[in-house]
Amino acid sequence: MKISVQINASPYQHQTADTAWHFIQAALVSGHEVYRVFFYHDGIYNALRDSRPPGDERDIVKRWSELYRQSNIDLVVCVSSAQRRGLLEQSVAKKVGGYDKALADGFRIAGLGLLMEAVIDSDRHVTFGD
Amino acid sequence: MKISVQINASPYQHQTADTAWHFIQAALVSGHEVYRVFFYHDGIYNALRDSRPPGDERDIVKRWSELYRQSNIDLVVCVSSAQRRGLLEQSVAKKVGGYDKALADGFRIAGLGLLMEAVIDSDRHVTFGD
Amino acid sequence: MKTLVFVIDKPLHGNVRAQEFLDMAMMAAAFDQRVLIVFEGDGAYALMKNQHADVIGLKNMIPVLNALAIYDINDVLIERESMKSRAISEDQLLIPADILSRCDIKSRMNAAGHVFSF
Amino acid sequence: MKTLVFVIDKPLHGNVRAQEFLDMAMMAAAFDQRVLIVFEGDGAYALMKNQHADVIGLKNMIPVLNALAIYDINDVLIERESMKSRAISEDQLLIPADILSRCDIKSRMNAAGHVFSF
Amino acid sequence: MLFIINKNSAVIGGCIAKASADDVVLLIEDAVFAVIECGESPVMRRSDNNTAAIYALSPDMQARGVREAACHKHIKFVDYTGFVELVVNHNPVRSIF
Amino acid sequence: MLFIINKNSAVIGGCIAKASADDVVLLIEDAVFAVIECGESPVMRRSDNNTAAIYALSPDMQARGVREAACHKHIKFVDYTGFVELVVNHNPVRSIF
Repeated sequence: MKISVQINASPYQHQTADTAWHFIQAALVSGHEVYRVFFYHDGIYNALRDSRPPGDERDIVKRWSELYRQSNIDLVVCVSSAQRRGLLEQSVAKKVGGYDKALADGFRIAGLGLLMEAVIDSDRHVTFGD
Repeated sequence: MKISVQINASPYQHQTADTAWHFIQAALVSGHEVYRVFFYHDGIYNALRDSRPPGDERDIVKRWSELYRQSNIDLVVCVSSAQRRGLLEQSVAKKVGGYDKALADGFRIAGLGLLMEAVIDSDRHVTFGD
Repeated sequence: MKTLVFVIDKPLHGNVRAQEFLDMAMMAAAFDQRVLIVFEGDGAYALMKNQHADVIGLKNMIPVLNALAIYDINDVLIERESMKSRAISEDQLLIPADILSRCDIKSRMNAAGHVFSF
Repeated sequence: MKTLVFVIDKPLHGNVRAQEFLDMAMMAAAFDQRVLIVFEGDGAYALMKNQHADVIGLKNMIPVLNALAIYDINDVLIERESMKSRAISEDQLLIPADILSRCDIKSRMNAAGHVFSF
Repeated sequence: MLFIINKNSAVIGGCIAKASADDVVLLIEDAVFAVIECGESPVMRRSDNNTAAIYALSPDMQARGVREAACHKHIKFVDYTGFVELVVNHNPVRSIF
Repeated sequence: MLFIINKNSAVIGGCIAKASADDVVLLIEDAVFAVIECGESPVMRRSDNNTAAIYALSPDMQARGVREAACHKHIKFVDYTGFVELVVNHNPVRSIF
């Protein structure tokens, strides 16, 4: 089955990112396709490259990057949610003198249309939030 | 009276930053001293310089910077909350190749000791959260 | 074409999350999906008249709610039981909405392709 | 020296907010303040034995709770009513805590210099 | 003690039940919905032997279209300046999220 | 319909009351506390003419020290793989925060 996932909350204030990650792993192991993970609202903070949790803790941002490396799952950060909250798309960052490497590896920034496309094309869409 | 404020939530997911800002304005107008505003937990996202909300909306990050310019209130971002979530202190950013201008004007990054100092030195400490 | 239900079960006020949630509904309409918006629980308060978000510098959601019709989103449902227990009468509603029972709303949702929440 | 109360009224699990909250309590102790930790409501669950946060890769809070005593934080209170309505018995508690009534806890808080919550 | 509550949940009822005569409960943000006189209101559960003052933040009421006329009779209203005064006049301050 | 609930609040009771025989309620994260057999449990309010299956996510129970033996008899338990199966076998999926 084709499953899409949406993440609405920041990585460390709630368990959201953990639950979603475990769910995705289980879906992959069960042979399903995870079509896209869409980061919306405060979920966009999951993509901040500069995140540096203490060494004895799980690194949520890095875990997403590894998920992309291993499974090539499309990790999309909503452009308008991101821009409002301080994560700029590379070309915009260059133009306004912001951080042009803000996005962690494996993520891409795009519009809400990609969420709709995922919802329409997938058999299931599961939202995780705070 | 000497009042300190603590902000525990991100700027746009909840009303937290708005309520705190109005409270601080009213405290200043009433002749009280706002000794320090301490940004903790997801509150650290209030200090992301690259935040670019649409033009017809309040700009929460800029509003904090203006508060500092106008009233010189000490705006302190907790170093460990910030580092975990992707906002690095300048010297650390330079060392690890991260964003060394991540912090918006008027904020400074420091340890939890400054929160304790504020609580001990102030007559009141008010926490705003999600 | 899928039927996509957007459930507003908490107040819309005081955060941009609500605004971003309605952006999703309008994007769904722009993708020619069948959009249903459901107000229930404390979400029913979102449809009350006399909201003045500008008083505290927040973005006024009323134009956004009014814009739903422009996007051809006319299926706006509100749960009768939620209105009743919150003392909200029909004449207090800001935009036209079908007042349906919990049971009827549940049936509509059961038939949907997906249910969004925030 | 102030008396600072740290109220844990929600579960400690699944987020670093809880961990950061206890960091504050330990910092307060390091600043030689009188620290009181209160567990009430669903926060009472935080003191239950047999927690295995590592099962889902979360940081284990048990060592942090055990570390409170090292920071000389020995005033740990838990509300009797919260334990009762949640069927938590004294022998299920992870660390030593004084079981007090809602009313007694309220009196202790009233006398505090500040009450922290998260 | 000053209780500051920002959500419309069962917590409000519990807090009012616990409050004593010299306590104050301030409802802000979405908690202001609790003061509307209706079946859902957790503010109803105030008993007579419990006389803690209950305040609602009026700018948050205006933002949400909550009219004073629709509220329980015993509710008092403050603006942000009144909020500051409540903080100044009460200690400790306990925020409940 | 599959309801996914992640908080231990009154919402759980309302949701179970609304659910019908072919619905499933899955309790995750802090919502797993609701399945403990005790006075606070919103899961108690299940009536006999309401037979929606209620599941709790067992890894979240283990993380919190909630033992199966302490739970209501009618609760079923799933791990993340079971969570995925519930999603696959039910449509629509509604998350409630």
